[in-house]
Amino acid sequence: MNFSIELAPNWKRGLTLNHPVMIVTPSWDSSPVGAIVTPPLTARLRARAADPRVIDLPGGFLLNSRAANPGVSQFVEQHQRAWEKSVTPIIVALAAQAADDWAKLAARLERAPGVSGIELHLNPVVDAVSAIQQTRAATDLPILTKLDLENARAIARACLDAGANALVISRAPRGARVIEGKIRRGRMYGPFVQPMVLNALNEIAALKLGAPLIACGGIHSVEDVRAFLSAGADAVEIDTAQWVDAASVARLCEEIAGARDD
Amino acid sequence: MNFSIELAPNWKRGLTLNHPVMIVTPSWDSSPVGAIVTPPLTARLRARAADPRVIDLPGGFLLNSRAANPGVSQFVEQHQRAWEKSVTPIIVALAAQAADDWAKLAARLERAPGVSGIELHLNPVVDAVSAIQQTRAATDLPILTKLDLENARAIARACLDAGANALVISRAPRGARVIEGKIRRGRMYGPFVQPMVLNALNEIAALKLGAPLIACGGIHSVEDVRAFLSAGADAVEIDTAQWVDAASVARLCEEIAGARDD
Amino acid sequence: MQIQTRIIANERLWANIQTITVTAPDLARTIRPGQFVLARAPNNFDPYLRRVLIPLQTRDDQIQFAMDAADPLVARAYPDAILDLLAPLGRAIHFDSNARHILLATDGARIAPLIFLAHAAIQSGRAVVLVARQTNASPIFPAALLPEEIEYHTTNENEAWMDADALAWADAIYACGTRAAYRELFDAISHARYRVPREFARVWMEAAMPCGVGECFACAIESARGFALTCQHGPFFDLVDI
Amino acid sequence: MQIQTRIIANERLWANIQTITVTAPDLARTIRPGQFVLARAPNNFDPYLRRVLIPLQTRDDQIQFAMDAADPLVARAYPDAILDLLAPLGRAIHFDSNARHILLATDGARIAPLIFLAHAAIQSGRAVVLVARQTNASPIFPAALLPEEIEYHTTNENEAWMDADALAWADAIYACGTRAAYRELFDAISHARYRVPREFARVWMEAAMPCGVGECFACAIESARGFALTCQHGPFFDLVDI
Ligand SMILES: Cc1cc2nc3c(=O)[nH]c(=O)nc-3n(C[C@H](O)[C@H](O)[C@H](O)COP(=O)(O)OP(=O)(O)OC[C@H]3O[C@@H](n4cnc5c(N)ncnc54)[C@H](O)[C@@H]3O)c2cc1C
Ligand SMILES: Cc1cc2nc3c(=O)[nH]c(=O)nc-3n(C[C@H](O)[C@H](O)[C@H](O)COP(=O)(O)OP(=O)(O)OC[C@H]3O[C@@H](n4cnc5c(N)ncnc54)[C@H](O)[C@@H]3O)c2cc1C
Ligand SMILES: Cc1cc2nc3c(=O)[nH]c(=O)nc-3n(C[C@H](O)[C@H](O)[C@H](O)COP(=O)(O)O)c2cc1C
Ligand SMILES: Cc1cc2nc3c(=O)[nH]c(=O)nc-3n(C[C@H](O)[C@H](O)[C@H](O)COP(=O)(O)O)c2cc1C
Ligand code: FES
Ligand code: FES
Repeated sequence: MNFSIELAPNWKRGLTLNHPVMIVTPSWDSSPVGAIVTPPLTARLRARAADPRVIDLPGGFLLNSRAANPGVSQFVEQHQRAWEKSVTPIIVALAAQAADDWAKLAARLERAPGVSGIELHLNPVVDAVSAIQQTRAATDLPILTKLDLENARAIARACLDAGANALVISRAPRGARVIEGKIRRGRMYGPFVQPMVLNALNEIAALKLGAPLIACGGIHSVEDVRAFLSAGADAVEIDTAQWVDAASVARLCEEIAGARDD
Repeated sequence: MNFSIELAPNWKRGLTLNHPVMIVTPSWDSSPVGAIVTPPLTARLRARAADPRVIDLPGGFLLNSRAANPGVSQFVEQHQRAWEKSVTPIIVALAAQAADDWAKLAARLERAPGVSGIELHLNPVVDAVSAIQQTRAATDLPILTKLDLENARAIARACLDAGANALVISRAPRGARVIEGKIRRGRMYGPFVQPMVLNALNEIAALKLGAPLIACGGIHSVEDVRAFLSAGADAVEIDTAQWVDAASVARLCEEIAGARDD
Repeated sequence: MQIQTRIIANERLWANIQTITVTAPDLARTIRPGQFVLARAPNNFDPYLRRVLIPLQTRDDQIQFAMDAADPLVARAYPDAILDLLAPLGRAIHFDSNARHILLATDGARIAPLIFLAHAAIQSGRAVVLVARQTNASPIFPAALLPEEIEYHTTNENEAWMDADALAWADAIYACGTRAAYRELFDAISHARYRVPREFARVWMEAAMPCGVGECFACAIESARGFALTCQHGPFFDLVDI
Repeated sequence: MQIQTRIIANERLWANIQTITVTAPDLARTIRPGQFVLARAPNNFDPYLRRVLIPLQTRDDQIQFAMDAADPLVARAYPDAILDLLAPLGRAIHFDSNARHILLATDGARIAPLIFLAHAAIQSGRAVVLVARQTNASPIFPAALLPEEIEYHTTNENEAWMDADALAWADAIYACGTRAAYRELFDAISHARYRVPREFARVWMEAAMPCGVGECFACAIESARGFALTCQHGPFFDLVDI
């Protein structure tokens, strides 16, 4: 039996996963993953944040959010060879530096070979509807929208109405610490995030919006994956867990892939 | 020098703290605390939640939120002797079981000797303005309102306009876990909560609403207290840290009290 | 009382019961059967909450505690490390001077709270019978790990937990098991002795106890006498109140 | 490569430098100066992120690493426990065969990355001079803890980090210090040798490295050659690129 998962049902271009575990990574991944999601790319190179960028917490960490990336074009050029050959769907994540970036970013991916979908990183200060409409006008690629915990439930339906094919719940929660007298803002990663995401995802599932839901945040184990699937998620995204225990994430993928193949 | 802190400035009944550390406890506390805040009491006895009530997390825990309390009248009767003699201000926290509970709860405290203030536990599904107006109509006691992270910034000004004297940022974030196939909802406690609270508090401080701000969530050390004061808090509330290290919370109070007395 | 103790040993006793031995002179003198301690490794928040440790025996300055072997604290409690204890917590058991025959009963693996009690009963010259019923989930506690003065009976899931003779013999009963087992015990006593007198049978109520000192109300139970806290009014409760 | 190693020892070396020794036969053979490992205690999320460990020396199957004594992992790395390593990470240093005079320089307490390098240089028959400048924050590393083949010079904050003679003597320089110290080094070399040749001086860039494998970009630095990652292109970078 093979439960394939469709993240863009009823859309002209499908986005079909062999199994529900999506891995966020800028590099290639040889384990049997359902899809690969890139780090969010911006139109132009994004310089690194001031130090300290990583602030330890018990059970996780705070990462100064102005994370660096080389810009969408350089990143695409560097990876398109691998992407063309990939049987695993590649989903490129995008973040805007200006309100009208979205169309440009989407257009750049429309001509990139091997890209199967787009993930938009929104936040409560971004006009989500406009971002999705711009992207939709520029590409037929399936669009996932990754939302913040604080307003995910409030804007979920509007995102779908604007043309998103699926919702990712959620971006990492925002936090801040005072370090040497200065406020350092960032987003928060680690297992403690997970119950907040599960609660929000389950509440959004109860809205029965009819679109696939992808859970993201603090997932570390097969039990975590199963908990999210039982709480209403169609798929999950895993990022941070790879940093602390890549071997166990690989095992997790194999176990989930195996269960699907039985 | 003695920096006393006024939590109800320009109001007919003041609420003056000797120092900015408020401790949440249902029992008496002999350390030099700025104020004692009770657990939130409801109009009628509130039965315990189903098991499991406490779910461990790395860096904290999820507590099934339907926490038990004996009801406001029994609690007040049990403690009023101690409260009458207390030089430390006693703030009674209240939560509603029905939309029109607030006036009754406030009226019960209006005639309780030794009560210096009220803390209302609101949440996004409660009509905050109505809750505060009901309370205000029933008592002249200073009113603190404890808000959820998700909507604190959005409703902060409306709470003050409705008659609140100060804001407590924030209630513990909501989360859920799947335990033996069932979704268990609750609120989350531990040091990981703190950066989320600090970020929200600092953003609310930037609104310059002119009312005292009390930080609450994940505070464990003197450094934490100082960080919140520097980020815009006038006072802080500490609860969970007492469970894991009561001795260090007592030391923290002494150190803050000492610094204020210098 | 919050005290810093040094860990002497961390060993598996049997099945999923781990033992942790610490040096704590004052506590070793004052802790009583029925009481427990809450422990945490200092400077570490994983696990965050304190864990319940149940005393098994004391020797000179040392106390040996039992805890769940699967608990993450076990991996942190290595010899020579510091363990931060909140202790003693809970209500101590005092034997009535007329109670010469002590019947202890366990259903499944939850035997730890009875062992310290057994030592105390034996030391005060009382006769002790322990009845252990094997469940699906757990084998029988090995007799070799018990003081030899105890008369040890075992039964299995298809049999009654305690027979009428044992119940008739006993001056006081202390039991560890599930709520269902306590109901069964209540019925058995009613049957054997016609009524269940107050202060005759006491049962250990299992509960998560995050604070241990009546602050968090997370251990609240509904007792026949109203709102009660396991950490303060228990963990042993009078069977008639449950 | 993610490997499970057993901890042999956990000792304070000096000041805030802690050493952790593990058994790791393959790694002990393959790890090279310039490289590092990321470590965590399995089954514990406090601390959550892996920590940077810097090799000091290898002996048979064992490797001794240095780490910050204040790091919470130190309390978790007790003898006999398992340490989960991601290793080897970072770019290895290979001495140019013409480079016979190796000048090592440290400003303050950051000396660990130079020690393994010193051992390798000495073993390959090179002459090694180490210059340590005392800062307000840190005293001078004790000579007794260094291989005796090293010629050891110390200076203080009011003096130049390296004098022109040392710079003229050196075929290659490896330095550990602050960015300000690296600027000073750049100026001193320019002054002493008129220009700073590529592949002459390499400096250790301190950075938080959460993933170690180029995935998180948290260790990104702006190098003269563009977007670079400390964990992949460093931690030793060519001074002319910084
Ligand atoms: C390797 C790598 C992997 C990465 N992976 C991811 C990833 O998987 N997912 C991801 O999201 N990012 C990731 N990033 C980070 C990414 O590059 C961007 O930093 C990220 O998308 C944030 O973009 P943003 O502008 O929406 O920033 P935000 O973090 O949303 O913040 C930008 C600004 O908006 C404001 N803001 C945002 N939300 C609010 C609010 N609720 N209230 C008030 N103000 C607000 C803040 O003031 C902030 O300064 C990654 C980066 C790299 C290099
Ligand atoms: C010793 C003790 C100490 C305590 N200390 C405190 C304390 O200091 N502070 C405290 O707040 N409580 C405390 N409690 C718990 C308290 O008794 C109540 O459980 C608490 O106030 C929650 O009340 P609530 O009805 O607002 O519940 P909530 O936890 O807010 O939830 C009630 C219901 O409202 C719904 N809801 C709430 N928010 C949302 C949302 N954003 N979206 C959708 N649905 C929502 C949920 O479905 C939930 O079922 C304590 C209890 C005890 C016994
Ligand atoms: C290195 C790294 C940097 C990230 N930076 C950001 C960021 O700046 N803003 C953001 O919203 N999410 C960021 N993320 C978010 C992740 O993709 C994902 O949403 C998040 O990590 C939650 O899932 P996880 O717990 O599996 O990592 C980052 C993740 C990683 C690993
Ligand atoms: C035992 C206990 C139960 C609590 N129950 C709830 C609750 O059900 N709902 C809630 O919003 N806050 C609850 N709180 C919240 C606290 O008063 C306080 O807002 C929170 O603990 C954050 O501060 P802290 O990190 O210092 O504990 C509870 C706190 C404790 C200690
Ligand atoms: S354990 Fe907290 S009240 Fe009993
Ligand atoms: S440490 Fe993650 S990219 Fe370098």
